[in-house]
Amino acid sequence: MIRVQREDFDIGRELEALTRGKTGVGGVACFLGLVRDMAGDKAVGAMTLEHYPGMTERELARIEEEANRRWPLAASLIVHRYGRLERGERIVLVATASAHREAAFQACEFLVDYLKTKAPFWKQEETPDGPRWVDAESRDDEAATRWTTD
Amino acid sequence: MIRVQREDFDIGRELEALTRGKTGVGGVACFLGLVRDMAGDKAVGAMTLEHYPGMTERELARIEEEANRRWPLAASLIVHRYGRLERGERIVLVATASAHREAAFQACEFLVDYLKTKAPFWKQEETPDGPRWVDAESRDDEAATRWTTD
Amino acid sequence: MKLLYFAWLRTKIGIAEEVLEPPGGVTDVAGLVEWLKSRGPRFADALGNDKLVRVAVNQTYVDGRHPVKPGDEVALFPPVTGG
Amino acid sequence: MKLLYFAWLRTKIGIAEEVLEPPGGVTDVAGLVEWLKSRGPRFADALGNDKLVRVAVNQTYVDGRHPVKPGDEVALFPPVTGG
Repeated sequence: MIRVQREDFDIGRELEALTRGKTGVGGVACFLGLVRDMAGDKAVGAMTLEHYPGMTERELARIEEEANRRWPLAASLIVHRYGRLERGERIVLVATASAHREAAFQACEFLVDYLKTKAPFWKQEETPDGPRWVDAESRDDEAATRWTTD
Repeated sequence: MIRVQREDFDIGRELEALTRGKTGVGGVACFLGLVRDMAGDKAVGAMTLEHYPGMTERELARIEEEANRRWPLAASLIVHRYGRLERGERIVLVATASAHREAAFQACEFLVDYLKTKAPFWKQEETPDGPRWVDAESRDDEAATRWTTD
Repeated sequence: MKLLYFAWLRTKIGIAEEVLEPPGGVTDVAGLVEWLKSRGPRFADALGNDKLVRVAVNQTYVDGRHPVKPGDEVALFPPVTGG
Repeated sequence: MKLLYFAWLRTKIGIAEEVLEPPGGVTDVAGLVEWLKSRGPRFADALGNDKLVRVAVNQTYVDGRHPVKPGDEVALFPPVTGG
């Protein structure tokens, strides 16, 4: 399941809903992304996440389908927020449930790597020098390429 | 931080406590282990987790220290339950917080692999044929060996 | 054709969204970007570095050879930074 | 010396914990396990397969050559299955 929303989320409730009734699930891997206070050497006060409504959902759904094709998942979830977020706030939750932990961990990392390189979100940070668009990190692209098989 | 307890835990609260005030944290990787309903081909009703009080805490603390030596973690947490658990119930939570997700994911997998091969817990399942001690999976040992550098 | 600009492409160009029909000679994404750059210094500046421009046609990533036609939704944006 | 047995080692032997002093010839873990096996069929059965017996002395994993002495807490248990 994927969700793009302005509101915060409750991780406990999300994971409970994800695994409820799915008693074949032995392990859930998850990733929680938070607003960091340092970007490079600049202190960050808060940030605003812009996104491309419509395409964001399509990309996340496509990435999730791909993960489910590659690994035997009982359930998966991506919740990504947009709008203005203070430092320390939750940005994204990715969770994958499987009978065994290896599949859950791999699928979770795959989802995080891909959403960081493909999902149309952009961060603008509030710094002491004014707003600043975050540069894409080339190592995110590198992280995503490890999943390419050809 | 490590905790060995009979009571359930609230993942949202645990992760919030883990990252509170640590605004340099960009990513938290976590693993949630649940009681599966199938072990091999046997339906499992519930299970009882036996442990070795004292040594369990020592081993978990040792494993956690090792993870913190290997990766730049802002915080880490292992909560492991013991006693009788129904299927679907939470058994273990492992969480690692870091400025970057790669360290968080790797440390989390390391902790899970090691606690599955080193922490003195034993599962006894309730099956239709009576109680049955779970056999150790050799692939857990294999998973743990990938972290050995020599 | 509906054009959408995001993030610093949007702030550099100064427009979030516009509806227009490019000249008949514009048949693919590369041609569209070249034509947009000719529309003024803000466009030229924002779209000057090919490596930093991603294009989606009808909400799907495409490369420069992808055709564009009337009625398409074409989005231009920098490399993404979510997650 | 305090001896602890866990999981199916405990259920096979039928004791969770006992305090005793092995004979003077028992100086290391391997010797202790051999002597325990000689104490009866339940011990022999539970400890019969070396590969399935883990030993901790004073709550730290050790191998067969590790010394044992009066006052030690020695735990014997099968491979762990937590997590």
